[in-house]
Amino acid sequence: MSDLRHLRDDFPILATTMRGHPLVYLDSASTTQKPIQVIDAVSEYYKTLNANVHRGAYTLADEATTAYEGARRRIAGFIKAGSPAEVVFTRGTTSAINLVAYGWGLERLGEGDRILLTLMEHHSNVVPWQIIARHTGAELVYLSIDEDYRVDLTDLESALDERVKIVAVSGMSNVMGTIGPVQDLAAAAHAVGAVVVVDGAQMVPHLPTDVGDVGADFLAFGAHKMLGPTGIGALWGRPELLEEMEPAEGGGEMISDVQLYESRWAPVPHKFEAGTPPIAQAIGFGAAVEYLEKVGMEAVRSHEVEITGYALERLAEVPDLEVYGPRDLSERGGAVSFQLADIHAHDLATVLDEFGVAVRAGHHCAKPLMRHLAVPATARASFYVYNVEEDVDRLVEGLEEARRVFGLV
Amino acid sequence: MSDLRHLRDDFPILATTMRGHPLVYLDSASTTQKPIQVIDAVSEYYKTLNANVHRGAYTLADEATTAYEGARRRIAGFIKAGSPAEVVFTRGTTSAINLVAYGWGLERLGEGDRILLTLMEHHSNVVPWQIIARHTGAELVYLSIDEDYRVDLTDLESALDERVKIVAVSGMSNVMGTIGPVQDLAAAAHAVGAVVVVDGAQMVPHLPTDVGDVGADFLAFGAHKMLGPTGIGALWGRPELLEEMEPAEGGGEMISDVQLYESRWAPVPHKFEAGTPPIAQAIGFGAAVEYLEKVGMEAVRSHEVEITGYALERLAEVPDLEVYGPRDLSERGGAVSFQLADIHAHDLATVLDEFGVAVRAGHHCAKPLMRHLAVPATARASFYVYNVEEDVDRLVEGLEEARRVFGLV
Amino acid sequence: MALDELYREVILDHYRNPRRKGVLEGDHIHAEGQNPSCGDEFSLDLAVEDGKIVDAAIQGIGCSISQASGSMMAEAIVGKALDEVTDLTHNFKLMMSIVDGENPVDPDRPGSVLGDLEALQGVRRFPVRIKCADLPWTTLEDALSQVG
Amino acid sequence: MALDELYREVILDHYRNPRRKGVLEGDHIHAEGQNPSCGDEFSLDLAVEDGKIVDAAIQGIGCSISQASGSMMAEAIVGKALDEVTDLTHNFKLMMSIVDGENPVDPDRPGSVLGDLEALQGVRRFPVRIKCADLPWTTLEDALSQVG
Ligand SMILES: Cc1ncc(COP(=O)(O)O)c(C=O)c1O
Ligand SMILES: Cc1ncc(COP(=O)(O)O)c(C=O)c1O
Repeated sequence: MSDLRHLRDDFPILATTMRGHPLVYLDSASTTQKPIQVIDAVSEYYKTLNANVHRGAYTLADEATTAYEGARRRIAGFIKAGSPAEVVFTRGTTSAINLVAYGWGLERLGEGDRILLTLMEHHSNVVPWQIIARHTGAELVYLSIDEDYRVDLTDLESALDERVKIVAVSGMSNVMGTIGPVQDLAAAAHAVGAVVVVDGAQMVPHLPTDVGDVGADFLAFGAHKMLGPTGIGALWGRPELLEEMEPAEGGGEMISDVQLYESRWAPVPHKFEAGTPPIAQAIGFGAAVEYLEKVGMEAVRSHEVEITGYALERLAEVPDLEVYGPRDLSERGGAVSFQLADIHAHDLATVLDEFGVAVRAGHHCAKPLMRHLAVPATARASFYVYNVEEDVDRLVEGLEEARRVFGLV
Repeated sequence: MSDLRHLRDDFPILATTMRGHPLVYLDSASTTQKPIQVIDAVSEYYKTLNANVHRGAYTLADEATTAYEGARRRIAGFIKAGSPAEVVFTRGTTSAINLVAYGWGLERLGEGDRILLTLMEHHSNVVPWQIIARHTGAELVYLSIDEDYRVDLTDLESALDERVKIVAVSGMSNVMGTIGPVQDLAAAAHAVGAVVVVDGAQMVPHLPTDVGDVGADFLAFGAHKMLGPTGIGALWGRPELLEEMEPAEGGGEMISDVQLYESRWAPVPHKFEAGTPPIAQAIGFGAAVEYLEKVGMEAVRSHEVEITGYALERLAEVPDLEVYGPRDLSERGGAVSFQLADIHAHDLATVLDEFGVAVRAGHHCAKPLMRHLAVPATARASFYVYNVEEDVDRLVEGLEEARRVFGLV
Repeated sequence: MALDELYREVILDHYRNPRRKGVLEGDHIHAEGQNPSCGDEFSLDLAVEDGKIVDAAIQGIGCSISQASGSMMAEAIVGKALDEVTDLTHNFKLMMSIVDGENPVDPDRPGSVLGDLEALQGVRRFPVRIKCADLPWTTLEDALSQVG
Repeated sequence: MALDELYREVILDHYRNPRRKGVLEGDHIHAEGQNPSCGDEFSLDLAVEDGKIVDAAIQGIGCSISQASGSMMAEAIVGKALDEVTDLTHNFKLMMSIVDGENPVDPDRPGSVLGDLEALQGVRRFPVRIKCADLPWTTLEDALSQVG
């Protein structure tokens, strides 16, 4: 196991207990815990630097602006964007996807146009497109999931023709861990002139990301799933598309002039950032990215491969347990969904809770996928840099106990 | 002067310096400073309670949800809303106004319809309506500002007829301090069946607010101008209108069911809160409101009347200085805009900066108003609970120095 | 331990073998409930005659607590007068909200005793799960509100 | 003190009495610049003949630094060859970015000395204001990029 164990000391919450047991946090796909470096960056901002950005003619406001724009630069560097101006701050992944949906889709789609999705999308990469489809008359089309829990590309040729204007796909499933076929889809989409939107909510935190390699046109991701604060995320976009794209929200800071009946927008990225931005959160996001850079995204990835491999091994020992997701570690991240006999996921989560083990249970905001898998709910354990093998051991002990409580042993 | 001086100890930033002088922060209309109680509430959340809300089947997630919904309840109580469900969390005031513009306006307006605004609106209460007007074919109409810097209601009868579907007005001008004629407008608007949206960005932090008395249908406000974190605000709405209103963003958490081609929304207020909400920020917002409740909004208001009165008095002593805003303290809050001889506001701000005094200079995101006042920019001092008379004295000393530097003495 | 108190045998039995599962033919009231945060679903058909519940049928997807609660509820309400059912609902919800209290039956509304339903008392130590136990009852309230 | 270094007499004079204020008639290049965060505006007309700036006119709204910088720039560039103006711009921006350096003129691009413009050196101690001084020069660069 690559040795990230020492990182645990940076996370104050890992020293707390849940229902009397040391917290074993296995819900990082939902939100990650925060290192003290991030928590302090936010507090320090409020204690020493707080002022509104882009507005002030005094030193404090200038320093706040420098810190805010510095965070943007760091995040741009983290995903190897060409320039900080390619990174728009949003409220989170969901907001970032909605921004593309409204700013790009609402203006350009019409009757007869299509939006291509996959069955493994999170609701945040489904519902915005449904809304835009309703407003514009465009149609949604889905790629299915194959037996090995991967996006099924056999129908791609028939599904992806000139009618498709937008392809929206997840870089990594939050339910099955499956890594999305982003590069293949991007190449095929570009061949028919479609624009590719990648939901990077799970991908960016877990895989080294270079937007040049990804091949997408837009990439949405959020801070709170990568050690950062809630309330902040980002949309990366190709500069020429961002130039063309309309802002979704109007307000202060995003204009270069406001007349009574019309306005001119500020340059990219500011035209997309109406109102006072989430300043402290952007700075916290920058601190999170700095933390991840210090750990190294290669190390993050290999730690995750190892602990996921260990988890799959240990779970295979539990009788009557079915895992939904690829077996091949190179095709997946650390979100592991499972079902134990006839025990409902919630009941399983309650038993585990009683042992201090936090797993998620439910539809994971992926109802289309759950219907496809024909399960109403799954339990899900998911990992991040601070998880260790003992966490998996505790999980397995809890599962054994569940089997006892439910009379399966 | 009502004695709030002791509060200063709660604000760590007030102990810092700017350009070598103790910080005199006179830019609270832009953003306020944060008491340690708010800063710590956010940190403590990340250190002990951090989990995603509304999703978890484990204790930590349940506690996070309780804290998040508890903040909603507190904020609802602060504005005397009928129920917490009337309060929707947004990214800030701007987002809240955009939510109404898209969720209510985009669906209901069409050719021939009108939106009535005033010339004192902040860009955040202008640009969203311009965007909706462009999408729907509706028209914008403005009420002017009279010689006493108040909204001019003489034209109201001709401006407000059945064609007007939305009246959007600021509860308090961020430039002139003017309290908006919200109740009068609400009564008149309701008589013709229009819906009233109040931009409460400045009102809610500075005036005791009871949504029942305000008489509006929607009230937008944000945390960062009332001691709270950046990245969070709220939209209050009449329950029956929130029921009818469409969500603007789609995503996780705001649905009750997602099918492939359509979805059903969750009940109010959750249908408006797509994606992981700004959880830590909501909790910080709750702590800010708790702080203000302890001080008491009546005390906040009378402190502000006193310090604004003192400032207007002292500024009247400065030769060649013109103030833009009502003289009558009962008609205004604590944002004081001014121009000193031919010294540009930025130059003034730079001189003041050199004395540690932070004032804003520019168009204050109110270009229509600036054009009406026929000034390209003003300098603005604005006050909040932590300001004391000495802050005003420092400001006036700085202005004297500006007169010297610019050869006016 | 608390888990064994929660997952008593009678609950697992109702979960695995829900009573009155299905739909009603003929005249009946229908209501559906959902816990959006966890996805549990419950639907209820009620036949009411002369102020009395004469038949009931349930369907649902969800955890053992919500489904067992529904199954036990269906058993308990058939044959009861509507006001008795209202009291039963009241007492059930009271039981769910009292964590350390002794007697879950409101002395002012003694109309119904909980009987088997008291097996769900263990849920009270698991605040996260109370809404699961409540789901069928909220659905029942919705159905009853439709009665003339 | 630093403020007196910033607001030197020559700067206030250019602010209050901007040179070459107005617009050009006849053939000319036009460019406009803006600092969105503070609202300063600057517009520039240039008449270019045979690789030389033969006339210039400016208009603007804004602070003393941006307007004085524009006025001094207009004075400095008229009569200069385009490549001299490019060097001048380079050296001006260099001066604005060097906080403690001695010599703001790039020895490799000696084409122009700053002369009067060195009065703007005081701006360097006020980082917030550097973009004000730069605005006319950025507008100039935009104008020059339009030259065939
Ligand atoms: C009157 C008024 N309305 C709206 C806003 C916009 O608020 P925010 O930038 O926090 O969204 C502000 C603050 O800048 C304001 O003063
Ligand atoms: C794959 C995926 N997409 C989108 C989201 C939405 O992210 P957020 O809720 O932070 O907006 C999530 C997280 O819940 C996710 O896992």
